[in-house]
Amino acid sequence: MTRALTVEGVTLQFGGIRALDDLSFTVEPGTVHAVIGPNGAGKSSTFNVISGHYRPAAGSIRFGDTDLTEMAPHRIAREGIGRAFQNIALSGHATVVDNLMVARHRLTRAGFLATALGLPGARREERIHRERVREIADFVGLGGQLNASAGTLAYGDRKRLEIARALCTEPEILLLDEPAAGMPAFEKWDVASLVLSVRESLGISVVLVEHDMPVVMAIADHITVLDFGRLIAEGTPEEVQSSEAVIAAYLGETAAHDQAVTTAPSTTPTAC
Amino acid sequence: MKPSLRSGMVAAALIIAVTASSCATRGAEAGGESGDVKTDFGVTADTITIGAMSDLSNVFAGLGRTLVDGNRLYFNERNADGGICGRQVELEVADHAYDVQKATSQFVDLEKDVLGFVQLLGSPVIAALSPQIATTGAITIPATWSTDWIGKEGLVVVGASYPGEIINGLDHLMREGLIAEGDTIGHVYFEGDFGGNALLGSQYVAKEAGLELEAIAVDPTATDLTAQVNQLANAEVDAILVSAGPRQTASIAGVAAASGLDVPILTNGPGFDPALLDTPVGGALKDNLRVITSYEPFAGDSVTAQQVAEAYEGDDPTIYVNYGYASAAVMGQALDQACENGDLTRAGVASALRSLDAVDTGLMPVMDLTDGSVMPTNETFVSVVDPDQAGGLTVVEEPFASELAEEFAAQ
Amino acid sequence: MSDRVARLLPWLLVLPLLAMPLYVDGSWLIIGILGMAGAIGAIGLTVLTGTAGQLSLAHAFFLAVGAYGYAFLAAGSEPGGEASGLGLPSTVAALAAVLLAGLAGLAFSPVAARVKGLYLGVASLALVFIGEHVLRNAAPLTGGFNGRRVPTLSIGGFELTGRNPELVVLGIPFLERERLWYLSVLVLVVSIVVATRIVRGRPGRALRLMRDSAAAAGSMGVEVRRYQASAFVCSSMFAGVAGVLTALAFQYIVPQYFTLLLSVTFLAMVVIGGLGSVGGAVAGGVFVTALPLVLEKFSTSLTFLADPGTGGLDATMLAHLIFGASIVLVLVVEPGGLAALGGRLRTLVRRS
Amino acid sequence: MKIVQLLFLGLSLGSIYALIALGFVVIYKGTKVINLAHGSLMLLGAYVVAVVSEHSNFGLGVAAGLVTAGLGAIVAERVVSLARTHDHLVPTILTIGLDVLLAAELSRRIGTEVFSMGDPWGDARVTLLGTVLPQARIAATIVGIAVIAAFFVVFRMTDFGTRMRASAEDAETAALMGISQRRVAMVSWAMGGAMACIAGIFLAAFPNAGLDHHSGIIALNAIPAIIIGGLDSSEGAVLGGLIVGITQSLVQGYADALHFLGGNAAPVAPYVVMLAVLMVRPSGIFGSKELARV
Repeated sequence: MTRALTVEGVTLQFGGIRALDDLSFTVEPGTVHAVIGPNGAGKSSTFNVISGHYRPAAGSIRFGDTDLTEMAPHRIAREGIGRAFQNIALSGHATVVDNLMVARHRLTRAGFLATALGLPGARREERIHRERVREIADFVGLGGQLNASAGTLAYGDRKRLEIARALCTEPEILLLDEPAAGMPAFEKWDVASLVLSVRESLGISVVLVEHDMPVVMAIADHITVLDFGRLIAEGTPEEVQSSEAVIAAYLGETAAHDQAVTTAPSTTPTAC
Repeated sequence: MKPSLRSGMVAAALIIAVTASSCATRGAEAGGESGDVKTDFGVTADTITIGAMSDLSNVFAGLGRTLVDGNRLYFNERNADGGICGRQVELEVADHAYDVQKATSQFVDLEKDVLGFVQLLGSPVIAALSPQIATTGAITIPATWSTDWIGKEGLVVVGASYPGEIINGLDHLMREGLIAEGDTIGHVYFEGDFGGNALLGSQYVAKEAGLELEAIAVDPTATDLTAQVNQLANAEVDAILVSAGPRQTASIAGVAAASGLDVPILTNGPGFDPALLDTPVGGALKDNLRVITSYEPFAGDSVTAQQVAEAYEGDDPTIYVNYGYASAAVMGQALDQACENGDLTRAGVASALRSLDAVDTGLMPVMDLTDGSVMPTNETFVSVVDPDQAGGLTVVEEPFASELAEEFAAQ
Repeated sequence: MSDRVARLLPWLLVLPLLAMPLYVDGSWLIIGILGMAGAIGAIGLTVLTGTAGQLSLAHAFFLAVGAYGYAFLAAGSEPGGEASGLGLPSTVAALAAVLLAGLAGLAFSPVAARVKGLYLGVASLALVFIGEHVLRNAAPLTGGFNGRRVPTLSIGGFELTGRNPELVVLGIPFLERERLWYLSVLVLVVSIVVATRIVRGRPGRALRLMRDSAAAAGSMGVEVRRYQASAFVCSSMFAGVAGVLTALAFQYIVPQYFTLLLSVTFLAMVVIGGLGSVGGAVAGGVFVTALPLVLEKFSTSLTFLADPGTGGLDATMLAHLIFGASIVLVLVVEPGGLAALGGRLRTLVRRS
Repeated sequence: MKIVQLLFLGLSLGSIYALIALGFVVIYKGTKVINLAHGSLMLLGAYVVAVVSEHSNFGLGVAAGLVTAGLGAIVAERVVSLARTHDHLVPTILTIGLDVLLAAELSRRIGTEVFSMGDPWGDARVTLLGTVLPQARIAATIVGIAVIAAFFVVFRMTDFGTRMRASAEDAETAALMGISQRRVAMVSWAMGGAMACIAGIFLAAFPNAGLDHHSGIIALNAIPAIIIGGLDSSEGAVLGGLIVGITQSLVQGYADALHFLGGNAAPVAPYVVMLAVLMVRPSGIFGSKELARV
């Protein structure tokens, strides 16, 4: 893993409101990099900018030497940036294996015609990738539910499926948006160890947005703290924990939250 | 559950086995002799079956219903008198609801059971079925007066053409002194085989008699023709021709009267519906509308018209009762002739029909059917609206053919 | 049930279809042919509206492109014909007409890619109205209001939709409808196989995710706009096939057939069949197409039906009522449509 | 002067389309459904007006028609709400089924008759700047403006309007705030149905020949109007209706000059305008963009 993800001077605007303000940070290869901050701090917006769903008003995002700033989401995916969504965005009626196979999209080629004709290439490709998908499902612990439909899975399993799907794109770097949100404690730590093994056994860098501080502090190598779209601190967990700005921001979270609600943009721009 | 090649082959083997061991259940084609005449389709020793494909439940339901009534009246009368060729005539009516797909499927079913069709309503249906009619050779009387359909095998258009009606109507207005050379006439028409065809008539008269023509196409869904009437008023027309539906005629008459555009309005048969006489435009229709047809209005003065009116039992008669009766009479006389020739096959009926040079139905001008490439007559009635009359029309000029109409037809 | 039997099942369904012309006459065959054409069109729409989630009311337009495209490309410019033609070999013309329908879908894709949801449904409505207008006015190509004749389809002198050269099988003359029947069965089977593969394969998975979450699809590497366009092209090609078959069945095509009503009928087919299901689309297509035709056929023997035009419940009315009620019932009671009912039935059978 | 005439005509026709379009939009705002049974509801209302006013008087007829169309719409809404789904396409498709059912029954009842509305305007007319306008059409414009104005007053200023706007913007939050989704849905459909009835009366009145079983399809003319204006915008519906009316009138009036469009292009022209608008604004002129939540 050789490439670093660099966010440099990114500003994102909705109407008159700045969701991100001159934000810069770098995700070093092979690390778990957490982005934290109070509600409305701009964490998800950061992800949306990186994965190409929002276009920044200023600044750039680079992955190694590749400039991602103007790229469409599918091109960014092809660059090796995988993403798991916070509000689970699976095909509910489709099976687990189909939900994972769709993530092989960028790695496969069979188009409408080849699929329709059942060309040997298309069949072979399907077989090979099904095998790999099974491995990844085993890796996240969904190996036994391959043919269940995604909508019928337990909440925790759906979260896992989100992660597995992002992994199935064979990313160099994985964006995880609140993977542990809404989980009971024991499941949270399962997810935490899953994240660590993603880094360790697969060698994939992870960018993590997470609310659960104990989890973040336990697994993150590096933390970026946002408030009102601005970077207020960064460093190792220890450094961040002792930062006064961070403490102020979190202590004031209730107040900040109210303010965020009143000033929150009433419209979100359309994706793409 | 994916079908594989191997299972496909097993299935194919099964198919061969099944089909080979089965005896197909389908019967042979009709044909042969029945009694003293040659027959093929729709004729048995005691019945002749005639088809009618109509619209009884969609846009032309009103027209279709009374047309079928007219067809029935004629055959009932003949049946009461002992039938045709010693056989009772049965009328098989199919309601295609102005739906081409339905008509196509019905035709296949009906065609093999009938000798011919006394009615085929709806221009898209006529168009869609015309090749099959030619193939089957079943004599078919389409409920249209468009010159588009003359010379097509199997189709027998009965009456004067739409353009012929328009030409005679204009001739009538000129003789009445209502329009003269140099005047402007407006023509509001549906595109297609009705209005578009009728337009040929007004264009012809405009050229030959030195009239200015303001032609406006309208859509069958357009029921508010204020804009069109304004356009005609701006053009200062001295007469309006309508080759469109009854709603369009009514709207034009109404708006024209309300705008003080007090000019005669002429329409072909399909442009008038007596159901409109009770609406606010009824008065305007009564004042200005003249209807040009080659068939006598319902309850007209002729003996046959009186008899038909008396025999009619349905509600709300229209002029199509008479046309239905008359077109059935044309079919009836062709059958009589075919019987006399000893050949009640489709081909026999077709050649018998084409040998009739003076068909008198009692409700239409005497028609010569011997030349399939021209209309059988150029003569038309002129009628005006009469709310007190059943069917709403009364004749003001008995059948005549103007010189222009004869010249147009000769082209 | 053993695996082999299970694999044989779909083929067993084809079996009676193949034997049909030996037992029933032309009027049933034409209902079947139209039903199969409807089924093929419905397959196309279910890929678009069910799988990709793009509502389209333009299906009638794409059928028209297929039907008129074939008639135009295959017809010779013989004098006295209603409209001109290119005189291509009829098989080439049929394939080209399907491609033409696909191209028409492609031409609409800039709109399809920009406009979403109900807006797209209504925007596609415009194609039907504009298309009908063109069909009526481009008389040299389309024959205008009166429509145009459809040339027979033949391979090497053997008419697949005509009666030459003569062919008699087991004492039954194989005429236009018998031949077209087999052609339709073949095309239907191919369509089902092709559509099933697409829906289950890589394109289908991408389309489904696009429907459920366009953002997620993008992040999985799916080019959303291109796939939206592809779905339209794919769907209109099925519609083109259905159009060619319909034209061959009618032998003569008129603009008044390819209207909004036809588009709505197709939508009803896929809804009744169960959105997104190929099998459901086939069932829905046959049901909706054949219902009025079969009812009409039996109208004289169904004694509770009134004679048409008398104001009572006649066959046309009954067909309308069943048609309307099925849409409502399916969506209220079983949104999965006939496909879901079939699924339940299978489960029941398996359990017992 | 021709252009003035055409504009007048277009406006007077457009005001009826605006009423139909507003009905569509009210229902859409209340329940996110495009009511494709609107044409049949319109026919239902106008049919009752015609039948009742024949036996009593026009006022009573209108009252009966409004009530019937409103109740019919509520029944339709109840049926639509039975489909438990989050997919907006499903209820919209469901209304097609309702339309088929209602249209079948109405056309059986109406048969081949043509009803007159028994309205007080008859075929009277007014001349305005050289343009002849039927009184019924003037009345249509005035009633249209009045209904639309009343609607905006209700929508902007009353408690109910606030509730309705709230649930149109965010149904879940509105529900949390104690706004009865069901009542909002029923009232919006009833209002939509009543507006359709009013439009139906004027569409059957002079200069149209009367009401027949096919009159309902005129509601289709309002469909490009709601898309041009934006599905969820009342102002858009009114503007869209006027645009459609004027477009039709102008294309009809200048048919000679526009001959290259082919014969009789007026009914198609609004759809072309609609496509053009959509290419620039995919949610119509005033329509709010669909939110993309990531």
